[in-house]
Amino acid sequence: MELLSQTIICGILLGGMYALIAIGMTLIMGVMNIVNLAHGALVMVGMYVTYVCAQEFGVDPYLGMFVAMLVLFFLGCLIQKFMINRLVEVESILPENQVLLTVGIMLVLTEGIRLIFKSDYRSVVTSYSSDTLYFSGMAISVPMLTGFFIAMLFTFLLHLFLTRTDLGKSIRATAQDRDAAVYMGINASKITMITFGLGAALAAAGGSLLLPLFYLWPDIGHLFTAKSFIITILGGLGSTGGAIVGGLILGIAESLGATYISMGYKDVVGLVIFLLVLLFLPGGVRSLVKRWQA
Amino acid sequence: MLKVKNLNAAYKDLQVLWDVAFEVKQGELVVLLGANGAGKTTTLNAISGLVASRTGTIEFLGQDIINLPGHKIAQMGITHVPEGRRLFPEMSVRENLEIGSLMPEAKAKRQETIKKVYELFPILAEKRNQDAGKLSGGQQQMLAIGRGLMALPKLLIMDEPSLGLAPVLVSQIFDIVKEINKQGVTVLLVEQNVVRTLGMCDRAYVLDNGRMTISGTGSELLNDEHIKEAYLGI
Amino acid sequence: MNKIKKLNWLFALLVLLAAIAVPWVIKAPYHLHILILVMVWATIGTAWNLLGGYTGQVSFGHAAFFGVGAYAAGLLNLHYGLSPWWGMALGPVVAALAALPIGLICFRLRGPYFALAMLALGEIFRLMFTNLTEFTNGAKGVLIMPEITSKMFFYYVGLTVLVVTLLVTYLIVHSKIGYYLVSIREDQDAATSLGIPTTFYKNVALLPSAFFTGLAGAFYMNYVAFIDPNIVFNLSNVSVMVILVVMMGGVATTWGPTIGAGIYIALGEYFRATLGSANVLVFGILVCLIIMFMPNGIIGGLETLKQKFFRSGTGLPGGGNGEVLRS
Amino acid sequence: MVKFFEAKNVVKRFGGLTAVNNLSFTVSQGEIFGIIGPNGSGKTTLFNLISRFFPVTSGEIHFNGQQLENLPAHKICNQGIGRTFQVVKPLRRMTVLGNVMAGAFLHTSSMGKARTKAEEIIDFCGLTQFKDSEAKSLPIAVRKRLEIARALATEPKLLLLDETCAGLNPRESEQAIGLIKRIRDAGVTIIIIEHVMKVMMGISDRILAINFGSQIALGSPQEVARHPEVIKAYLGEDHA
Amino acid sequence: MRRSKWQLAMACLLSVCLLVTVTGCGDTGTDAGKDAIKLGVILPLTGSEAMFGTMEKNAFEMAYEELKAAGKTTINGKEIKLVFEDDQGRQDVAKSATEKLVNQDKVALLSGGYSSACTNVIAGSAQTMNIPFVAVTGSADDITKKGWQWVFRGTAAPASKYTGALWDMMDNVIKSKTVAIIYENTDFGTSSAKGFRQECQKRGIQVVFDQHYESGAIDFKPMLANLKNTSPDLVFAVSYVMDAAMIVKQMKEIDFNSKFFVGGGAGYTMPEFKENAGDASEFVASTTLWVPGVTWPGAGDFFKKYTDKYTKEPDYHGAQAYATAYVLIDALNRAGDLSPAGIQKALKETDLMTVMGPIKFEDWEGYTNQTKPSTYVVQWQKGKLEVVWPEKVKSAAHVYPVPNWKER
Repeated sequence: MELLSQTIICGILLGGMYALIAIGMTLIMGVMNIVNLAHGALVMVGMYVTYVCAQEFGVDPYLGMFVAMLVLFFLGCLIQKFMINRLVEVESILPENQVLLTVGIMLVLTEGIRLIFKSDYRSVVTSYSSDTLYFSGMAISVPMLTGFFIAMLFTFLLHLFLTRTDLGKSIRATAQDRDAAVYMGINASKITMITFGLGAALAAAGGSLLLPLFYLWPDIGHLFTAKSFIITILGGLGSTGGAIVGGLILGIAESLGATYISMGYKDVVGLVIFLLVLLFLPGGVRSLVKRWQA
Repeated sequence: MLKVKNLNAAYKDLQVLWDVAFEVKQGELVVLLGANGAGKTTTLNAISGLVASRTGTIEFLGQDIINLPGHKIAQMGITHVPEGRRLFPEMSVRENLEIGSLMPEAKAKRQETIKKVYELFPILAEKRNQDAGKLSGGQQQMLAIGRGLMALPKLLIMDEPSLGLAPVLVSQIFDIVKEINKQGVTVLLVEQNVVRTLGMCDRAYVLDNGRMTISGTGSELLNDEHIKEAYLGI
Repeated sequence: MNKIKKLNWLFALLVLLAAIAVPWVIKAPYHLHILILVMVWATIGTAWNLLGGYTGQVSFGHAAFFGVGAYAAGLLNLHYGLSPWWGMALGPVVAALAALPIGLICFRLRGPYFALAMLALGEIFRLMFTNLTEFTNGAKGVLIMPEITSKMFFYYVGLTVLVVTLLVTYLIVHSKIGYYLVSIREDQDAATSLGIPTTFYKNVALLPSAFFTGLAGAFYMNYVAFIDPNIVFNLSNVSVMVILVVMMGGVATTWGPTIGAGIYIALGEYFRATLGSANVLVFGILVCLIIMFMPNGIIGGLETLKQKFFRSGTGLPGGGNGEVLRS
Repeated sequence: MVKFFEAKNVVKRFGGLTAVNNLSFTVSQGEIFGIIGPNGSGKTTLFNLISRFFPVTSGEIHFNGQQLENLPAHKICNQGIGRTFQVVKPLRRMTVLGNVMAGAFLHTSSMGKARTKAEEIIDFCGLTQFKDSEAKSLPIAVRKRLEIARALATEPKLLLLDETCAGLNPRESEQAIGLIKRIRDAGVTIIIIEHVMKVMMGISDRILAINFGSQIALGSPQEVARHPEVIKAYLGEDHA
Repeated sequence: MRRSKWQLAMACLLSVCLLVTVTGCGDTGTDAGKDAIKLGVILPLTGSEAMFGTMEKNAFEMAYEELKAAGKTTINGKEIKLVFEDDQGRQDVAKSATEKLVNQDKVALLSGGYSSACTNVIAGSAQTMNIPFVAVTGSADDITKKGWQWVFRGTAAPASKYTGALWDMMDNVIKSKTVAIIYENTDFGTSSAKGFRQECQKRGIQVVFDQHYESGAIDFKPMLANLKNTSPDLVFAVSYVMDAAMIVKQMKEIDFNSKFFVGGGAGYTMPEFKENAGDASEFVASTTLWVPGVTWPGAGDFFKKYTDKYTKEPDYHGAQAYATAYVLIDALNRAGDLSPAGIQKALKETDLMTVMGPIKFEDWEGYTNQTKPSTYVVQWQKGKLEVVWPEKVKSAAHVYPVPNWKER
């Protein structure tokens, strides 16, 4: 029983962190229909920014996170404006060349970082890195719990932003009908740029939250790209709530898989869920909610 | 107010409009008529900047807007109520209306305008928190018009507002269009319901195959045999 | 038209003769080695092109077929002590068999979702081959001692594999099936209205695609003599790389993948040898540039250029109303 | 006697919306059967039901003694029904010849035969000069003709034409009508959708007028054109 | 129009690149071939293993400079040159690099290889091309178990032999009855675990938990919680660098205590491990091939010099490369004949004391040209890595059993 509850607690906390990273992707994929294989690389770059803040200027990772978000926001805007956006004008046989462009971007980001920071493993050790709370036999890592709550807070703020502000509504409007948004006087290309930037910033935030308890090196991005895709498909495109539910499902499923099947099959569990959702529940958890409401 | 001259437009490599010219004056209700594929919707899209390649002049309030991007044109005061409504289906009725009023002046008067729209369409007030996608066809059309009005447009462009609606609703929609025009909004309307629209408009133009063929006042055209022929082939 | 066709065949024959003559001219084993790798990638690229380029079903999971083919050869040797050359017969068949259920699952999806599903399947294969240690030797991989070491021998085997792949795909593409595949890529609804069972024909494209990818995998195993799951089921080094090879050369062209593989391998090797630790970075930049400016590859790009040169004079016959309006 | 083509009480609902409401009609061999109706009245939906792009909600469709509504979409063509699309769907990166050959392969696997057949049909449709042009570079009128040619290559007994004349100028319209007549004379039955009644008047043997998915009139072109419901649907209530 | 110009430019660029490549690849190295003895070193200098590749390259260069100063790099007027090739951590690239070094650069002998996968491929190619290859790090058992006469491994032990000293210590001090094995599912991890498992069976020790994992996980707690329930006396873990830190940190978090926690080399001895795991690293033991504090001559000096020169602490990988460089150049100096066979013979006769201990290529227990490894058990004590076994070389006394987390 203790094992089960420990497993589930771990899954929930982990899922919360995954969710924040995936929300960036669900924004990008939902609004712009961009399958972004460079997402993990953006997370990685964000983590390096936070790392530099912490190592060079002694800024706590939870504060450095905001610097990383700002930097990544601009980086995201640039990538969207000068690279991905350009593809719209290019006539190609396969529309999937956009996906490949993000592979190229991923290569450039990863290798660029490697050139600067080498392949060394780096980590930010804080005074609270290994603090743990004990609760009826279960161990809860403090930075993980903090990360979880900040992730939830960010998600909530993002939700407010999307539903309460004009800019947020413009983003949603552009996602739902780009032309109609232009009819309303929305500068759709600017909105897509901002959205990509926002997605990148959130990715950076998610990465930064992991920094006190994880580590980083240039290739860490792959891990996050895979997780984000699974969560995004699981939760439904463009849905913040869906990303949280997706993150939690993935986190718990992975934890259960690791406990009761084997650590080696943990990722298989995630991928199989991903495939099943793609095949049998297009639209993800979100479509279930819609169906239930209707 | 709006003067279109020598307008040519194309989708990719397919030309749709050929030297289209017409004019809408302040406070008028002007109708564009024509069969399917005649280029009516393209004309409207060219005005609001959503057709990539267009040449000629489109003068709005004395300024040539042919090279402006779509959102700039909308910000100048041309609001387009597109064919097929094009609502934001997963946003609530209220949010759809709010999205209509992003420009500073419109935004300042947002609450006021919403109230007016609700007065015009009481059903929208009732369903304000429902997703737009869940409304019935008629309600959606009302919302689309309401959303257009939210921008406090100088020129309101409407593309087949009666499309797919039951006759009772069609009649209602036309009454509303008339009412809006009466309140001082200039309207450019594309419609299929020839008789009804000719009856209420100031002037009308007929498009055929991307070219302007006939123009005149509503009553002139109403009795023009060409119209009947164009539509019914009798 | 027939004259052009004959010229094409003549050209192909000349290329083949040149390829056969190469080892007698270039004796340096290193260069032959590079050429052998080029042929491996050209084969996978040509196979991928059948499904991705002609049929428009972009697979991000071809590593699955490559790996299965390679493992078929390796495991034959490991478990039964058979010569891994038997894998050249078994590997492609197993890969094609693996493709059957994969096709049934993934062709329910369209566009990027298909791509993502294939990506997931490729990864699942990698993880399964890593975890099923009893059967696959797990991460330890499979090591064989090649009986034949002559580069020239491998060169000719590789050449044969490539020529067969090119020939078969060429014949498929220039037949009824080819017309059907391209129809499916261009417009699935239109294809259906012409009586084309789209899912069936997607599978028809997938099977040879998997078959030849598996063949390349089996050949690779024989040549490199060592595989492990992280190598042959690798997402970025196999699945994505094959797409880049095809994109670089020319999507949906006969020679594109071969040219792409030539440039990709040669350039990668050149960068590696000359640019030091920045080599992958430069390569990444090049990938971005190609996709942004030559999305249909070198052949596609040249084609566009050719059209630009020749079109201005002739125009469309009887254009009439069809004049192209450009702003 | 078996009817050549018969739709019986066909209904199609999308969610709450009834797009096709209990339509029944028959078409006899050699006829040009027109379907008219205002925008959004359910004409194209009806075609999509016949060609099985959508499943019917209820009702039956019979063709040549075969019941269609449970066949997969690609089998419809095998039954001898060809169709064109309202928004043309050319195979853009194939030549005109390639497009038509893709259709011709339905009854042969030989490249030579398919090619000869395609060339014949291209000639028949007056597309010879465009034979080697890529479909994406064609003007709209040619694209529409190309769609017809492609459908003809499958040797249909029944051809469904969806707004073949929309967007064409009068000269092109006339050419298209000429082509349709020649196709009929070659022994192919045609069901044609048009929004513009003028086109229909000249060629149709009988016309079905629908609005809101329901039949409002069925009969000879003259009868239908004078039918008050039709005039109301097209021109508004009080016009007579 | 603009785009077509771009396309033209790209096409030109690419064709030029291709031309340069085709003609260029042939040129490298043919010019200086005569008056230099080339020593090809294949290491991952880019890609995910570049951290270690770079460290080994640095160590190679450092050793080379020292030897040069000692006048050992010129033989009969011919200078020995190091030629580095990047294998990107990919095994097909490793094969290309091998082909290039052997056939283009005409190297006299080969060295390098970080991952077991790449080492396997280089070894296989070297064997078929009859060029001596001295492996640096790759430690899969297979590499020297194939009877390949051209393949030598001096500085790395076969993975299953990493635990020699540990078993000695087990028999004398620890005497566990139950053990748990966790390992990452890589070649090295599986080989190590397999060796450990076999030794357990031999001694009748019960393996109560035996699981592998995919490296790069954020959360090991599910596995560790399971492990905790089996309460083993000893945990043997084979992990890559950062997984190691994650595992011990999370063990501390879930308050899992065993009498002894011992890592199977790799991650548990790295400076990064200490840095990331913080105080959770205290008392963690590991088997290893080398530590800076080891008593072999020059080991401490190497550590200091490297740290000064590259401002980063080397771990045993650096020492392996450093020692290998000495072995190679020693063999070249002794070889009467600089043909591959001559060098092979000289290597066979190697008997050299290095920072990694004595290197002697011997055939034993089915291994060919494999040095019998000296292994150690080390333990983190107050933030320092102390040698605790074998007794005669220990730098500090071992702490066993390890105190519970809560009692520290």
